[in-house]
Amino acid sequence: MTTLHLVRQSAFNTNDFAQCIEIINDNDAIVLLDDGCYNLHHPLINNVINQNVPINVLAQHAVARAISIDESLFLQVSMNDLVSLTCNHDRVITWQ
Amino acid sequence: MTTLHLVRQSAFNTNDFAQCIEIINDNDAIVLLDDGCYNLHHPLINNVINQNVPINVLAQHAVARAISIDESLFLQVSMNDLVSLTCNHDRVITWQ
Amino acid sequence: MINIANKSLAILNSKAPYGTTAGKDALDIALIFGSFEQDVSLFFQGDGVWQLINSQDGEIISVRDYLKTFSAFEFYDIENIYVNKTSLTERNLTNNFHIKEVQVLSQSEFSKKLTSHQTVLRF
Amino acid sequence: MINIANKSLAILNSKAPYGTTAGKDALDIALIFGSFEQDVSLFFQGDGVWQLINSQDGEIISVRDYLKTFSAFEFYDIENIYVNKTSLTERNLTNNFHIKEVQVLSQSEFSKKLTSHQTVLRF
Amino acid sequence: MKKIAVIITTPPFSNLTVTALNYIETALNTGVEIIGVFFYQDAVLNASSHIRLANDEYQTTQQWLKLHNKYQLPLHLCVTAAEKRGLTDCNSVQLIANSFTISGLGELVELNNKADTVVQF
Amino acid sequence: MKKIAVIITTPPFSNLTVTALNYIETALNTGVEIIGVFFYQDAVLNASSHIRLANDEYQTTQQWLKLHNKYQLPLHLCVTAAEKRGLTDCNSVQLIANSFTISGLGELVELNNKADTVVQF
Repeated sequence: MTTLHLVRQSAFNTNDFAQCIEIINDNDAIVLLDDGCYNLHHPLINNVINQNVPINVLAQHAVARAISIDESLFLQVSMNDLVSLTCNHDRVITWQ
Repeated sequence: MTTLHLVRQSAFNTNDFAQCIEIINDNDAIVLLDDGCYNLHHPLINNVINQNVPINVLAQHAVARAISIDESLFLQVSMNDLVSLTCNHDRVITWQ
Repeated sequence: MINIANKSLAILNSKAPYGTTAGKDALDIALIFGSFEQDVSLFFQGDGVWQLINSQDGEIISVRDYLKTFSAFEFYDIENIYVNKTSLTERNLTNNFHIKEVQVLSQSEFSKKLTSHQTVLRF
Repeated sequence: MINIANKSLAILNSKAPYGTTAGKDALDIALIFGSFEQDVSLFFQGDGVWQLINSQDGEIISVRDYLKTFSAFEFYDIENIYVNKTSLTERNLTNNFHIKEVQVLSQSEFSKKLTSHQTVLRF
Repeated sequence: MKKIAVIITTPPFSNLTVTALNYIETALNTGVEIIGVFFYQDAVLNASSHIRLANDEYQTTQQWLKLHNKYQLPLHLCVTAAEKRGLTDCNSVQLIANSFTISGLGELVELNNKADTVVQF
Repeated sequence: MKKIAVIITTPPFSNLTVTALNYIETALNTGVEIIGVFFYQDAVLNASSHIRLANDEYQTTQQWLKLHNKYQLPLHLCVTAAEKRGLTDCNSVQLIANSFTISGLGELVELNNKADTVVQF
């Protein structure tokens, strides 16, 4: 019973990402999209990395914002992948 | 040339109050109103207290939210007082 | 896939009561699901916990005080109301709520309970 | 009181460029004030600093990329563009901007410059 | 007495708008001159003549009308922001309340220059 | 194939809505069944037939119409949220685009029960 977390807000601006981290479980996965891409620059991303949760980043949304993705730590995904991810998890929680 | 800062957001939710604190000068004044009243419970309020900036709280807005005001640290103000404050300062910056 | 006749819904409240309409909009969903005899639970995290705090009075600031409707949860068979203990502690708040049935959960219990529901909506 | 014919305006940008329309709404005000030959300065703080970062491309996500209009500031006599150094540092950003005239200010300089304007609007 | 201009950016169903209304009414009652209110961003919905709120909710649009009638308070609507939100007057369809003046951002330039202080809500 | 229901809460001029539209179109293109889209809160403005955006901006409302026509995608509008924002059909005035169905929150109960997964945007 795993959860997919869609993070759409910058942690520099709102508390949504911090609240997501409170809820996230070991077998969950996370997607950074929209302004959630800015979290690649935020210290809180290290909490998620340390928890060994897969961190997906919607590539187009990061590229539009001139945010580079370290492929050793993060998975670049397309909108097709996002559709698959939402289908392959038991539930989706959107943090916006 | 003093500035009145109107703080309308909770620092638990958004970064607005933190940004206000970056800008505030010694001769300024601050008003907590709307969800800004929640900042009376936030650690950042101590930064403002330490700066010796007058902290006004719109009494009705705090009472509606069941937030008590320590009168040794904060000034309870009415809407009449808020009107006077906006007239008595050189400019108003709204943090919302 | 088999359609489940009554999928459990968790509503996660993250906003303070009066500054936005999020709390009221979430409540409207909860009451409709309740009146259709659906399995619905309410969760309060972050500034959402302010919605449960006692002695508030929205009428002072001309809000129709939807928090008063919380007392009707029993009538709608909404019995599962959970609050995140960490969010209370961060705000220096005690367990002084305006309704009775609130369960204060540790972060891990809160997370576990939330993700035991089939659908989660967050407001 | 005497009315001042040209009151200086500071626009304080606090939001990232694409997630909300705040940046575009602020820009529209700046350009109108510029076209009326008013004294207008732009300030970038918090996530607002992302509006200045080089190599963005809103068209990838179907946004009409209003950031490109920043290159017209000279034409509108908008010459004072200030960014908060602390906000850049917090985001691990360098001074790599898509327009030339940006002045990076320390927190105290930024505050002093902002409050030297008669009107401050924040978006 | 000081001359104040007000910019509103919040919609009619937001309690933040109620705060702004209370501020304006209090100012006018105490003799402060509010030279105009400029409605921008989501605030343009305050000018909609088709808003339907429950009877027991705060009737924001009636309150703007009241202040307009009692104090001749100028209410300026940003037309671009309004059109973005489906608020337009065209042909037989009238969506904008009579108490509001359809304006552009140029009006904001004028308000800024005429006012001693601009307050954003 | 999975059945997905989508809830939208953001207005037509928000880029967050563009993301939701791209998600839905991609899902439909790849054979995922979107059983319906429910428009709540500020998202009800997506149903306005009077929105005027600049030509070079993303034409959100046309995109909804396209998906509705091409895939018979059901678009459900929460009537209470719509009325709060001045979006009503009454007498001669038609403000709601034909592609949208006027619904209540009861529709959300049905979507939740019919879908395998509900995605909120």
